[in-house]
Amino acid sequence: VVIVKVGGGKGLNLEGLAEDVARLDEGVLIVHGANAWRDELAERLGVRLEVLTSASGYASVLSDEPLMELMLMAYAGLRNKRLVEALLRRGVRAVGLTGLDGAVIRGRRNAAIRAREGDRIVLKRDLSGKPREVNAALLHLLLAAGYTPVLTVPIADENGFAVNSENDEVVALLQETFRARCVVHLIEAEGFLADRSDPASAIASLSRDELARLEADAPGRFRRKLRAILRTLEAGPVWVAIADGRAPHPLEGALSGKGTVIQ
Amino acid sequence: VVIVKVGGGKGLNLEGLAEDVARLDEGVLIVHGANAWRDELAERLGVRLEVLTSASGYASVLSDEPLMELMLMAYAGLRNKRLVEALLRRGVRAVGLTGLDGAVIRGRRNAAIRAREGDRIVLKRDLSGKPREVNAALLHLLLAAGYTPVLTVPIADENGFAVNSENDEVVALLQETFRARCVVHLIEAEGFLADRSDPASAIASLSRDELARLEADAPGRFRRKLRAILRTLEAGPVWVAIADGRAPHPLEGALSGKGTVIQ
Amino acid sequence: MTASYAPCPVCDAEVPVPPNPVLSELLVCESCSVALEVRALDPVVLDEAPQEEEDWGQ
Amino acid sequence: MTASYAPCPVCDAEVPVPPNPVLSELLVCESCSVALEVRALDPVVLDEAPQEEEDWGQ
Repeated sequence: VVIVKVGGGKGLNLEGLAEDVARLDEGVLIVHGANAWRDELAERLGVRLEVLTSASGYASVLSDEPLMELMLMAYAGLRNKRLVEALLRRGVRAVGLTGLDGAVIRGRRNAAIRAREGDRIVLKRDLSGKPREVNAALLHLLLAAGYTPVLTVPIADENGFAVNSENDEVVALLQETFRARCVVHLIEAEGFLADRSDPASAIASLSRDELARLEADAPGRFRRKLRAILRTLEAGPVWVAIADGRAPHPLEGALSGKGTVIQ
Repeated sequence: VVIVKVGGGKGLNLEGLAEDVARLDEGVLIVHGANAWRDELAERLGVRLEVLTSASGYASVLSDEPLMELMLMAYAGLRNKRLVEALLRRGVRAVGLTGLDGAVIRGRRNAAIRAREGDRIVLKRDLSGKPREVNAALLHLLLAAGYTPVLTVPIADENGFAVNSENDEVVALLQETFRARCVVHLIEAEGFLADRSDPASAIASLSRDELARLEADAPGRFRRKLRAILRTLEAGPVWVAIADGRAPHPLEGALSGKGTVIQ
Repeated sequence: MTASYAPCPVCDAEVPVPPNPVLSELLVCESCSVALEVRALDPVVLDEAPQEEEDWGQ
Repeated sequence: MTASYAPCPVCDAEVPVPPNPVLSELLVCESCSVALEVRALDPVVLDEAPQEEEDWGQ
């Protein structure tokens, strides 16, 4: 099995990815984001997204009701089904699922968020959570019958409510369950950039320790991604690639060693 | 198997339906609409929906790209996953699918739409189609493993493209494949209204011939629904109910004979 | 530009074709009033224009 | 209204509680500066306030 994480930016090449998946003769599990579509939709609908920086420096969007609606529309509706369509058009029978569907990704709702109410700060439990369990039986059932699962947030919390989560952590959880031979992260850069402002600074390879050091002082959002990739590596021997999701054949490129390889 | 069609209006009681499904000990296939959400979203986004009345008096919305986006967001994203969530919260492991997912509903793209270009009228093939084939293997796979499929548009056309279609026709097609013992249509009325402007005029029962006569002179959109129900009846002995989807226990009510029964 | 004509597939009447027609253009046969679609050019070939949802008519 | 206090669960210092506190209100212990949450009223019980994504910190 190959696990492919597709970033949520506008530049990701779904058509090329679909072609690569069609040519691959092993099982593929796809996880995708859609934050660019969510943000665009928020703007068009005049919904303000509140970005919080947690005490420990992690950035996240406050997952309140309006955000959940945007997420269902952008991730589970638009992006998920367009990826399923691109795959189906090339003969790949994809099945798009959120974590809610068949409770395929269950988790635990997060602790509270700090909210100002008058002159007080009150802790608010928002609708976000950590992925904890995979319904591996459903995924195996689909893979064995020749289907390609295409997963995205939301996930299901302990009471079956839809909660936001971090797709990269869903990938790490999937890896712990499926022990895929390789996990490919397709992003809008040629690989892990030594200097984030220099597009040509992609590093060819990284060891786990180097990655751990980089994670320690990476900025907010990106730090969470590196942390999740570290967790993927801990799950056992795996070949992780961070590669350019904008390339004509992003997955083939990644599998042939393009981008940053982490072992 | 019981097939349940849930209307796309705001008044439909998903929570009550979810409770009823949780208490039912037979397989359930759910098909749902979301036109009220689609229209609301269109308004909020300033997208104008073009309603066409075909030569033969059937009303339909022009299925162009903007409409498809709205449909993915409102049907496949919002409504589908909220229904899946309501079911999961009551222990029912629902799996939300559009016709694209696993090509579960395939069809043939519709003929052309008349479009004005300069001083000419040119036929435009829009993105709508008729459901023709069900991937029964996938649905049986899920039902046998204890999952409840929750289906909605779009469907897949012959080339794997997402196309709009009529959910009631998807129900008729499913009935031809699954021969469910009963098909329940949950709408925002107490049943088939003898006088559409009188909410208390629900008819207790209708024969097939009476339904055929009513279909002949029903107005646009509603005529298509009656036509699809007729097709359901042609698929073999079945008990069809048109019942109130706003009731506290809409499905239980329908199965106990509330609303209009058609045999 | 001599006006050009094409036969109506339903009633065989000579249907006037406007200058530089385009594929899928919609014409109407004046004698039997059926809606026609330009399916080919040079020469122009006409066919009955499909209804929007033709099988829902009956 | 005499000012009320509640023990800090971390360093046991007396933490001043503002008038008519609300459940889940966030307070800070001045002596050990840990963030505290009001978990109960009458009497006020304080507990360490959960981090937003506490396990992401380390």
